[in-house]
Amino acid sequence: MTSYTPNEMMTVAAARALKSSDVCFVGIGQPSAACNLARLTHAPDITLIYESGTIATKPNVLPLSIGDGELSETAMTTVSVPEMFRYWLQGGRITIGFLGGAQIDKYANLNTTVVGSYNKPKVRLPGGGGAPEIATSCGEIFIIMNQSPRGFVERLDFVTSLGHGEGGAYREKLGVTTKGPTRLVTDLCIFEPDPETKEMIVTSIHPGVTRAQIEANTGWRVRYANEVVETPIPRADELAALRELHARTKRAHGDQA
Amino acid sequence: MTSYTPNEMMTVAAARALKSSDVCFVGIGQPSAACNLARLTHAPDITLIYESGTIATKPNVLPLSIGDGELSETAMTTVSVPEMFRYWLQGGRITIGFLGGAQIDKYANLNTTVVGSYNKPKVRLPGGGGAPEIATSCGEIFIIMNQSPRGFVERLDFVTSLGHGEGGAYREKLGVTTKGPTRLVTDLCIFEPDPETKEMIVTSIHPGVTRAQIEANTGWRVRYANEVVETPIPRADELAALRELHARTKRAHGDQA
Amino acid sequence: MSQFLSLAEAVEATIYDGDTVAMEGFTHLIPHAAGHEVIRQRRKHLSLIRMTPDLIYDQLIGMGCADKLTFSWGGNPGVGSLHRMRDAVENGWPTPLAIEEHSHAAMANAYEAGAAGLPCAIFRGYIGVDLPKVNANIKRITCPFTGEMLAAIPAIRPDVAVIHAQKADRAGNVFMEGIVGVQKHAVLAAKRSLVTVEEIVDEFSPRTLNATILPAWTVTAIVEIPGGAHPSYAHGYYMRDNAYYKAWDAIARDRDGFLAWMKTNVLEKGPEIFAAQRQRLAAA
Amino acid sequence: MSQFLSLAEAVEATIYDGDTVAMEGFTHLIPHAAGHEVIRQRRKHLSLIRMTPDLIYDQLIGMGCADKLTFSWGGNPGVGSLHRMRDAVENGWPTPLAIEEHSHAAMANAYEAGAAGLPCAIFRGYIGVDLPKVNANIKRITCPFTGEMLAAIPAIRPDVAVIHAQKADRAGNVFMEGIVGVQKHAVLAAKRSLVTVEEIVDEFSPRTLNATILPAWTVTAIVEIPGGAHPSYAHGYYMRDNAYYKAWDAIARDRDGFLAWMKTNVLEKGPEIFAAQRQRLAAA
Repeated sequence: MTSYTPNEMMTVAAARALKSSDVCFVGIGQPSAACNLARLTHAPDITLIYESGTIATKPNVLPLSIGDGELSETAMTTVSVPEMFRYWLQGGRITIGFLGGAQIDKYANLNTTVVGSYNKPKVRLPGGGGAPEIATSCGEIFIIMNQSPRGFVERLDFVTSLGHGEGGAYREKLGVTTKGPTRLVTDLCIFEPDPETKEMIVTSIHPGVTRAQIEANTGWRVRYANEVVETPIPRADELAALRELHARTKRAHGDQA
Repeated sequence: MTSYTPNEMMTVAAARALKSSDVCFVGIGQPSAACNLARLTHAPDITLIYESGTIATKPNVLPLSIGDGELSETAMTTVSVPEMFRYWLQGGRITIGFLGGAQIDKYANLNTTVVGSYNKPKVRLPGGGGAPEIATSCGEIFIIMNQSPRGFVERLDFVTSLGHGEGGAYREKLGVTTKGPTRLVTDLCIFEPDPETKEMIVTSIHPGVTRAQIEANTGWRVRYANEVVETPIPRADELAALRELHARTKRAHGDQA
Repeated sequence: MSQFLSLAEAVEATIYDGDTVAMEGFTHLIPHAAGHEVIRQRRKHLSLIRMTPDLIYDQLIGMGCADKLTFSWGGNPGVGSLHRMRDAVENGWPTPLAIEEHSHAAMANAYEAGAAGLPCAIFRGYIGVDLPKVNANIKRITCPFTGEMLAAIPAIRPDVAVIHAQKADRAGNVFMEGIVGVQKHAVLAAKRSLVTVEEIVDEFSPRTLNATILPAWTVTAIVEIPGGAHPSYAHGYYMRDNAYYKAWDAIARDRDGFLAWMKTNVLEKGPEIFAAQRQRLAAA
Repeated sequence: MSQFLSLAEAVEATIYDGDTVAMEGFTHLIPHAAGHEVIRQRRKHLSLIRMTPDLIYDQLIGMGCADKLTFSWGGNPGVGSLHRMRDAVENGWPTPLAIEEHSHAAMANAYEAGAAGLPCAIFRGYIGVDLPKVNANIKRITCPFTGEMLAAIPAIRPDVAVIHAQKADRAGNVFMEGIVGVQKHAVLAAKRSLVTVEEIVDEFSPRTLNATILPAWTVTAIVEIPGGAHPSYAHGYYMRDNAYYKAWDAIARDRDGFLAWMKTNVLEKGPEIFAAQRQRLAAA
């Protein structure tokens, strides 16, 4: 059994939730690694879509930006950005939207806009990009984030994209018909929404991680499912595929990766 | 001096009003013949656009339908029909819209919908097609129609596309900023709008045509400009180009033309 | 995910009595073979949608398949009227036909809004004209920033879209080029879709980066029917059969003549007749 | 009708102090050379618009060219913050920068509406989020058919759009392919446009029937600048200079270091420096 890093565990755990039949709206960075790992292992026919307009792209190396030439070269086709957001995202054709964020709360609402007040921010973050409409237009949302007390907060400074709002039937009350965040994968564990309250509760803990560690890295009082399982460790083939992907990416991009 | 038919006179007179700098939205039939004659004579750089999505097309023969393959093959590019109506027509990029019709009134409003009442029509015509929005989105409108008492009527049964409405500032009052019909070319004469009332008045009469003939073929009381000129007869080069175009078309389409 | 089926299976799987059906094609790539199969399977009470209904809709209407037609220009291009459509509208034969009439701009926008998952489309149109007086689905909406009044119409969201395209690959993706009309929009706007193609290929090549492609997961059923657009045309395969369009005028003018023609040429035939037309009209 | 000009002439002819300017490019084909010339010509009080402002906007903002930025994602992709943009927003250096912030969907729709000549765009968005609380240009509109509340935003109609494309032909038509972003929309939405291209060719070939082409009469000025997108890339010509993006982080972090770098690398240079970058990064 090989050893693996928490980041590898996170990426593998996220990848496993994807199926060959999924049509996935992929963000750059950790979501992209997880989605391409799924494609290279158990979900070879998964459709990956990047907001730059590339449909069914099969990059051989991980893109460094949302619009790398590799994405367009290996895509089935590339459409304009307005078409992407109108026909493909808003049109309801995406099954999974894959998001990250700077801050998340217990209902999986995300903040990538500002820390502090909007008009006098402590930290000005990049902004929402595609997230606000990805969060409500995709069939469901997977989130991948490293866990930390600064990132996992009791109250967001700014709601950039909607998770389960204030919980319960919040989304339905706003007229939203999609499921919202159904899975939050971190470097420590997996959260899923409580069926009633929609609070994100821990359902699976990565091997070697303690509840105390999770709680120390979460700004809200963590709740657990009645049955919490241990996340199966990365298999050798999963690790090999992920490491080869990263190695190919490094060779292609050199120091730039 | 060669002889010519009234239809040739009409087509030549319509073609002469077009310039190389025009971007022209072209209807099938007489408008298409006039626009392509202009392109083959004095306006070689005119941009011809057909509503099937073909931009800057240079057909060697006249198309029989609005979507002939010849149009796409000789076009600079072909866009989808929604793009054509949204970005190119509604976007305000067309200088001249070229229309025909079944019925016209003295303010150059057109009917191509029904003769008789809408719900119990005497004659069900094909409908508006692109005309309603061509009439208001193009910089100005040229109309080409054979003159007859049935076609040139005091009152339309149905307003399919807006000309000058009830005259005067009618278009402006509706918020329309384009000029509307500035030229109506028939087999007998040329009408242009009176600057004030916007009634279409005769400004040029084709050689050999009498005022009595015009009046006998017009359902409203015809008015004339203070100075009515005689339409210059078709030049030999114009007639040659037009006849070659029709001959090429006939050779290409055989009996079908 | 698209399935490869026979034409009969594909029509059975995607088109039901009472459906709202958009068979699109703007002169080019009109799905005539699929329309014939709908007639053979005797679908009833269809609400037909098409910007430019021509011969195939005249045939469907004359055979009593349709209760309603939504359109913006209904005619036999360059020839004249659609006699079966007029007979249904004017005389209710063989069954009354309700019509909902729009402009091209309106329908193009309505398909576009349908593809975009919106409930309505807004555009600058229907100004100073009579159609809004006879079509309750034309409303006005005010721009909240400028106060400009715009036209609003419902998005088109058909139960099924039927189109003809040049190629499918073996994974069930669909490629088209040339005058592409509103076909991609119609498929994306519809709940189900039936696509007939000229041929099934290993790869779309030469592949361009921005080719018009419908991924397999946007298509319900694919059928290979060489010549399936005849008498319309397929760019790169065969030309438009203009003589057929002209001949249609006489065939459709008379009820009995029409019925006899349909029996001989549609009811008693199958999709295999289209290949011969393609061969006859193939570009040199 | 487009004119072929030098870069200095083209910026003089199309971009004026106080203009609303959209320099677009979605990772691909970002018009860096044109942006540098705007800095050299010391344009002031620009309202900059771009979905994904990155280095060239950081440079324009840091050099005091802009009063306002409308955007949906502002960062150095894969690297981190835009330090000059943050300094302007947080500290007003060198001049205060007002921001109007949107989502990608909103801006994509707003460009699309601009290209379509509409005053506003409607879309399903901004649900359950805070941006509408801080951006008065986000309103709601009710679908007159379903009652659904949709988001509405003003169309983007810039004074000038600036883009980089692969090719122009000698008649002044512009061709692009690959990740085409919102560039065609931006040009069609704008009153004027400046297009830099990798090369001017006799013919776009092989020509595809549905290629993305801006006709000459939609473009104001064209300038041939090989490598003009660097450190962005031009599909078919050269790759993205990822090292430059990473290096920018340190350069832009410090005001004095930034100013010194701009003096050496932009103010004292001309568009000819881009060709060398293209050669260096040309695909094998």
